[in-house]
Amino acid sequence: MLDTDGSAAPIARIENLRVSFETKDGPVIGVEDVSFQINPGETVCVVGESGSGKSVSSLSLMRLVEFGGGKIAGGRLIFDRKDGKELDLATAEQGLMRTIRGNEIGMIFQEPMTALNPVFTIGRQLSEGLVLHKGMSRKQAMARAVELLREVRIPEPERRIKQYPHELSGGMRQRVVIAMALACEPRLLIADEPTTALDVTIQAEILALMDRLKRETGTAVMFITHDMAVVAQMADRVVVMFRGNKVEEGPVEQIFTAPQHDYTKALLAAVPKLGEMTGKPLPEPMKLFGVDGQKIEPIPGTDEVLLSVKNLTTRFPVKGGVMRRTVANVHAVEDVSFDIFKGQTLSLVGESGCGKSTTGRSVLRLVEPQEGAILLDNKDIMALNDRDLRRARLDMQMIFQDPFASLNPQMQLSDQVAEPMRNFGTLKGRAMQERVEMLFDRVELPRSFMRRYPHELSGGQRQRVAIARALALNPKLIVADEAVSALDVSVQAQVVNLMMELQADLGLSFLFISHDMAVVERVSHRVGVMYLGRIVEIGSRQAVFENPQHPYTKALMKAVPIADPTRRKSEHELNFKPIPSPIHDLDYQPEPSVYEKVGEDHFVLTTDSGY
Amino acid sequence: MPSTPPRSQWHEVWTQFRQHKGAMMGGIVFLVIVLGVVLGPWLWPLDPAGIDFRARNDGPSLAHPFGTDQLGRDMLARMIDGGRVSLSVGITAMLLALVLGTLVGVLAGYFKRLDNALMRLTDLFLALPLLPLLLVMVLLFREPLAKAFGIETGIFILMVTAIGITSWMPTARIVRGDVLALKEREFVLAARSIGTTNTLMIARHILPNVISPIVVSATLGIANAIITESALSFLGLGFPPDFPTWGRLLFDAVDYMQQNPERVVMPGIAISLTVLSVNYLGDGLRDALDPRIRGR
Amino acid sequence: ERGSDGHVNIIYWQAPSILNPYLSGGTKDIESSSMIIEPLGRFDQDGALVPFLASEIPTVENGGVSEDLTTITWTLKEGLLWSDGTPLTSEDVVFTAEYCMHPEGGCAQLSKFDAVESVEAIDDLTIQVNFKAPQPNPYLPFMGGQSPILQKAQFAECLGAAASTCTEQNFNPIGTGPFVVDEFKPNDVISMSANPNYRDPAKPAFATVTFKGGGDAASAGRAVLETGEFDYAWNLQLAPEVIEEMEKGGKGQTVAAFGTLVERLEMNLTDPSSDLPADIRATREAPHPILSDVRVRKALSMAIDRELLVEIGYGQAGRPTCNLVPAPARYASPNTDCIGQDLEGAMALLEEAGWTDTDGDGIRDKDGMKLSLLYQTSTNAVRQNFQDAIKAWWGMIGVETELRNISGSVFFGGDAGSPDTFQKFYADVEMYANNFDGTDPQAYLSMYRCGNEPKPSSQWQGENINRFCDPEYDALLDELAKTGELEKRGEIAIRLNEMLTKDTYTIVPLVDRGRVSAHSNTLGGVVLNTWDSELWNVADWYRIEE
Amino acid sequence: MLTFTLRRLLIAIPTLLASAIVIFALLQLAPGDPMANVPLTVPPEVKQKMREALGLGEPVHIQFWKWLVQFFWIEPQVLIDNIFGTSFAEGKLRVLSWQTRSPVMDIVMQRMPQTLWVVGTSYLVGIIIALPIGIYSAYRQYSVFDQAGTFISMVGYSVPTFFTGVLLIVIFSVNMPRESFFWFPSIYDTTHQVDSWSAFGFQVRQMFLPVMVLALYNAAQISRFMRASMLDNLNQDYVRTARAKGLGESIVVMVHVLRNSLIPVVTVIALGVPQVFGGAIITEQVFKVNGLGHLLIGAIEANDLPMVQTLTFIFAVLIVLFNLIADVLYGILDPRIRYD
Ligand SMILES: Nc1ncnc2c1ncn2[C@@H]1O[C@H](COP(=O)(O)OP(=O)(O)OP(=O)(O)O)[C@@H](O)[C@H]1O
Ligand SMILES: Nc1ncnc2c1ncn2[C@@H]1O[C@H](COP(=O)(O)OP(=O)(O)OP(=O)(O)O)[C@@H](O)[C@H]1O
Ligand SMILES: [Mg+2]
Ligand SMILES: [Mg+2]
Repeated sequence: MLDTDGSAAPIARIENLRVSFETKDGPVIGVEDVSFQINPGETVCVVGESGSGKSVSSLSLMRLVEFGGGKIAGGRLIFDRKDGKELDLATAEQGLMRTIRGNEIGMIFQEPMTALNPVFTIGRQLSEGLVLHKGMSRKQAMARAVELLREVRIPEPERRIKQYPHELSGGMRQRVVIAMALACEPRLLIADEPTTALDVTIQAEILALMDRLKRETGTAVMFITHDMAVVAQMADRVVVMFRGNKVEEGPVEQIFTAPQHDYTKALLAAVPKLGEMTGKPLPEPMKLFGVDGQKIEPIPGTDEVLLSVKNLTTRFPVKGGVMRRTVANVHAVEDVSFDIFKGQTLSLVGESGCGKSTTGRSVLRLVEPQEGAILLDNKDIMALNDRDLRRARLDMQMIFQDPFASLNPQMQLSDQVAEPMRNFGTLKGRAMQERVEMLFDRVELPRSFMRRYPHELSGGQRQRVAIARALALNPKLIVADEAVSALDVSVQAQVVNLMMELQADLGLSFLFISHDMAVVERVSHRVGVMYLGRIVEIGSRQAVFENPQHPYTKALMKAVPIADPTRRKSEHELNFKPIPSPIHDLDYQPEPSVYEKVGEDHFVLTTDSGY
Repeated sequence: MPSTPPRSQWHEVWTQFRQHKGAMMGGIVFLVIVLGVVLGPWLWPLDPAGIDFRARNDGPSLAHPFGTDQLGRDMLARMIDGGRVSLSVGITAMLLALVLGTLVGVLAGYFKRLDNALMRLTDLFLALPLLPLLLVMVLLFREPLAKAFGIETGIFILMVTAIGITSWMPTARIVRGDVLALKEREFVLAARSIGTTNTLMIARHILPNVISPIVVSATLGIANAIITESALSFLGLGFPPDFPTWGRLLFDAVDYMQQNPERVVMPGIAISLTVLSVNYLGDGLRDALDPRIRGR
Repeated sequence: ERGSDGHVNIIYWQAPSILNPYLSGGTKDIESSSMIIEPLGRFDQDGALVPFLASEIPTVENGGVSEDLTTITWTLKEGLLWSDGTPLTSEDVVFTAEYCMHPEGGCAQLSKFDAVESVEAIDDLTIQVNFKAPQPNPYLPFMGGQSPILQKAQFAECLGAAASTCTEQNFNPIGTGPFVVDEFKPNDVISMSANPNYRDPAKPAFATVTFKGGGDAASAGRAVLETGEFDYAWNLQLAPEVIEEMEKGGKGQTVAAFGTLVERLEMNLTDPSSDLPADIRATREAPHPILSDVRVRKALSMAIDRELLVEIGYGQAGRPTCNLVPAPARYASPNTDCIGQDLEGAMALLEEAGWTDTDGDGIRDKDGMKLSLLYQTSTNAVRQNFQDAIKAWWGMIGVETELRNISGSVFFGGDAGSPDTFQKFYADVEMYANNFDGTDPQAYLSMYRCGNEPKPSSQWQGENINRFCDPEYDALLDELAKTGELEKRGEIAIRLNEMLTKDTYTIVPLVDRGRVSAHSNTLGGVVLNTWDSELWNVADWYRIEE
Repeated sequence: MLTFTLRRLLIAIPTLLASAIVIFALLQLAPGDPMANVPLTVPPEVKQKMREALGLGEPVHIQFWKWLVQFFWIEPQVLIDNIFGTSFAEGKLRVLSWQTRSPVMDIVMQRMPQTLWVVGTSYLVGIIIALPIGIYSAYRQYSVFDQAGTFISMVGYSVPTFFTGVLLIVIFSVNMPRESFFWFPSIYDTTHQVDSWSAFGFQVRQMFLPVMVLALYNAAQISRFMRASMLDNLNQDYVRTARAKGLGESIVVMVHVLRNSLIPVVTVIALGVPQVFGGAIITEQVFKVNGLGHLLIGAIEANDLPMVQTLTFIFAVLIVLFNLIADVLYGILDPRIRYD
């Protein structure tokens, strides 16, 4: 950390920022009144309720809200240019802004899928800024791009650089966006939820990278996150936002130890901590702050198998050359087997890009697996024709990792949530309407949002729409792919409780894919750990969490950050292991997965997983 | 914040549409044109076929605001009369082509199995020489249709079908191209995961997202249909020669461009105005369907 | 002096597709090739015969035509050379006959050789044509633009079925005319230059010619009269006021001349109703329910104001006529009965025929049948104006008219499968124009012979479009064929003409259509000729210096 | 994609064969007769003889077979002969036009230059002006520029070329003094050889009017599709990302948005290219360019079936080819589109 003596001018100062949006229900205030400053070499973490205006504030700082229909209705955004002159960004010309954006201020966007241009290779998108601001040649920029990808821990960057965004996993995309923001070594880095899609090991490495950057180049970081553990690890100062206002600001220790505002208190109280469930065999709902008389009972589930997956294998072709021929395969899921019991939750954790989402999608046959058997309630999903498959989806739903991409941009939210019911005719008319309203209430979205369109929401709000949609049908199985990662901890707690409540009441089963180990610990009956397309360890949560056997599981557990600013992990605790790639030549023949039983309901992969 | 209950999406689109200045202007102009040609005979009771040899090739005057033609017929009355045919043929044929084109395009783009067959069919239709095709259609169907529906309706059906089935192909290809890209979007996958049937998928998720090229096709299609109608009439495939239509009035007037410029200008303006107003209506619809564009 | 006047531009809005008139009957082809290849004699602007390659026109008087009208003997001018420098001999003439008369050649001018028994070369310059029977009009072969002389040396390989594969010959015929082909782009343009071996060393005045084809009459007229890009434009079929406006351009002027082309209404004497079975429909077995009555036909004719029609449609290029054969004077009937419009008379006639308006809807009816007619013609601006005007007049006498226009290529196409050909005549009234080649109307009048009507058994081929049938008429035709005396021939022809028009109103002539062409002010020597190719005297054309 | 292309090329063969049959059947069915242009003075018997000389007497399937052989077997040989000076095709019967009795392919080749000069140029000009107009109109939706562009292109599209062509002639050929720089010929000289700069200058002048007319028409259509498609993409999130990189608006729009908007435009353009070879019937007629469009319409009017069949078939080949190119381009433009 650079020595920030008081005299150093802040690099950016937000004063009484106010941003409004025009919607058809009249103007909506995105940010009401926010002021704070960011000093050189400092990390300011912005936390707060989902939808409180964090992203909008950061977009305002880039003067990008205008392109999304917003308007900076008031306030000043003072930016300190390198030459020491101050500039009010709120009134700067777009031409001038162009020389600042990407160059002096870098931004990591919240939703990486939609933030990337689908028709350009990631290499192309990465090198663009370099060519522009750093005056590099195409070739140099490409070389630098490979380097950047390596820095953000993407395996086989030379190959990935030629891939298109849709061919990457959620976490990889996010890392591409990070690399893009870091490319020109900006003086101010705005990171909007940069690690939600990353597993804890990679998250730790990314955080370390940002930390190093800060130290070495004096980059100031505005870090928006919901993960209080990350805040504890990263922040110098914390700004807490609530409903479009800043409610509290202070050094990180102060916020954690002596929160002032009620909301901050609630927030901290809701933070799930790893190890809270130690000793408890069954998951139970979280204690909610400020709610009295909450019943907290463990959820036993049943031991009837609902979903049984055997030897699932899914591969994607890698195209190359002008004629775009298949040159290799991505072995996204390789010989994976697991069972999910009725009324229980199986969590999948693992490194980013190891095939979790693909597993989830394969189970619903949203991607066609190469091999394997999938039995849902003894129905052979693999054997179904299109019509029966559709019927079968009445029983299984998915919450997509990237909620924005999974919502139709032209449909009102209420319609999107009602759509599953319309599809299957489960409810009609008034009843359907009521259920939609109920779902909105349950995921903590105001009913006034029902008429909005996806782009008018914050990241967390969109995610809740996606959750509501998945719940609409009362399915038997929900594949929840990073379903709660974009939510602030208090809403997260409510949504997690909602899911568990439904599980208890209706016997829902979840395939819960998450990077947040604390949440996983809280919700799961059983846990599978994936690495490079295979499940390396699977068993009851208690067994896996309290007695991890596989080296990767151990490393994972060790990397989990702790929500306590006094217990920061230092960089040397991390072991940067080179990450093997799942891309293999066409003639590659993988070995089958063989497991060793190490305890009752606890299996460890003995086949070489690459770790 | 007031929580107005959500209304149907189409209601929503309609509200949005009504706020669109261009669309409203276009709508008004279009309505005026339609009303003009429908109510015109009452407002301007001159007989469009009334020949007056003393008043041949007159310029605009009070008695004949748009002048007269080479037989001394009142051009305004002929414009009104012709507008009915041009508009109804133009709009119906355009709709037919649009529906056909969109249907083929969406089916081909969405269902991989149908793609090849439908696109080869499109290629075939594109390759067919228009004139012989029309001649054959007329040969085979004019008399039966005239018998079944009466001469005018019969010919109307024939013309509309002829224009429709010979102009859907570009729309089909364009729509297909867009659908190919669209169906790989994640929200389509998401919609499939919530059990959206193919039909609903097309209706709810695909069609609203390919509306822009369809709208453009519609505007271009209407102009195309109006002109094609007159071309067909010259070949003797269309309406009887004493049926004025805008395209035909325009064609007839080209030779008189130097002495009676108003005779080319008027039908030209009528066609252009119609197309422009439909274009703005289309723009409005497009914008209304795009939730990101608002307030303009 | 030859070639001294540089370049001349000619535009025809129909483009020539071949330069061999024997393989195409099209006017554009005949006229364009007339600059290159020549017949023995031509018709001049008055329809008189003038020798071209022949030294004189053979007649009975000068002994060239035998007394019994079975032979005609032509003598070539001396010293004539083909454009390639070889001499023209009687062998070439004999060969030309052989070429056209070959049964597999598909010669378009075959009818000119119908009566020919044989053609012999008497010596190098003398040719004798023997007819099968006495031939009152022996000037069919080798006369006029349709029947020029081909070079034997060039076309020897092109007899019969091979005719159509001789592309080079058909596109670049070697001729005796004032110009030779430099380049022929079919259906587009011909580039020509002066024939170095042309018989008159002072002619042609132009060194080169561009003969452009394509477009439409309006743009051709514009190019000559308004922009001055071209020197000569053929056949401006445009409304008179449009031509007038173009002439204001001041770059050129129009010329008009009359021939035998008559725009007429043909009355269908048979029933074209689609309710009839296909083999009966529009045949003599089903008489027309309305038009069989001559009074109706006459009334329809009386309702028409022909002078107005001329004014609307043709201006200086038309004149009202009541005759099918309007010229030459010898054959033209003096009848002008039909010229004045007589609506009252027409109505009276209809009343008399029993057609009254019983239900007061303005349309006459009889026995529950409305006096309603379908009136068809080909697509053409003037014809549509005529349709509209005539429909209005007929409306005034209580006749309802439905109009139909059909693209010319279908209407005149003669496809037995199409319901829209003029031969099939699936309408009550139809309008088109027709004329005859040369100056003798015998073949023309013979078209209306009983049995010559289009019918299913003849694949709808036939020239008696109205399905007219009168034994008296046929007998008179036979007499005409036997009569050689011109005076007498004239009388018979006039009689025949009147039987079709004035007596029966089977054919209702409307307008005697002249030809209007335009030439630029700087082009001299143009003599418009409707009896032969318009370009018949192109050798005499010259540039007027301004 | 290679396999896709190969497969498509293979499928193209039966497709084209089917097209050939359908076209042939259509032409047979269509009313009309090659004797339509022969004057009425020629008697029916003679016409019948002429028909027979054209080979019309033969049964339909034999006619078709002959055409197939001539087109696919003999014409390629002629081509080879022309290129290598061999004589494979000597004495073999080529596809002959009924109007001109000359080989159809020769005439087609003769018409190619003026068609490509005029129609091709106009298409290029159309695209070149349409794309910027479409892009800018979308970028500044409802600006004055957009409104003007909309107006001009809608009027340009809805007013038929038979009118605009004559209008331009009246303005630039009739009313403009002949000496003026702005005087342009109203009649295209197909015999003109471009062999010097001044000849090139003349060529440009004589192309000017028809090219203008056609370009306006083409541009109108393409620019509308361009605009619509751009509008769909301008508000996407990745555009925001591109801006966040500090890219200039021109790059943001011209690279990021444009690439995503190209699919409909590529489709429209690919659809139009065969029509370039098909010529522009009305404009060619108005300016007497006498290109392929004129050839086709003339052949149809004269019922010159071998000519119509051959021309139409060539168009069919081009259509299949360019649609294939468009399909391949889709895959390149948008990597998400899969073809296997
Ligand atoms: N284009 C828009 N139109 C209307 N309202 C908008 C728009 N964009 C954002 N908002 C509203 O502005 C508020 C702030 O949104 P913002 O995206 O800043 O939230 P956030 O703090 O980033 O939340 P999250 O943590 O869920 O991402 C939200 O209530 C959102 O609904
Ligand atoms: N459509 C596709 N085409 C090609 N490769 C793909 C495609 N989808 C996924 N992959 C590859 O499959 C692998 C697994 O991806 P997946 O999305 O399942 O990872 P994940 O475990 O969900 O990771 P994350 O936690 O980062 O979301 C990755 O290497 C990815 O690049
Ligand atoms: Mg946000
Ligand atoms: Mg994932």
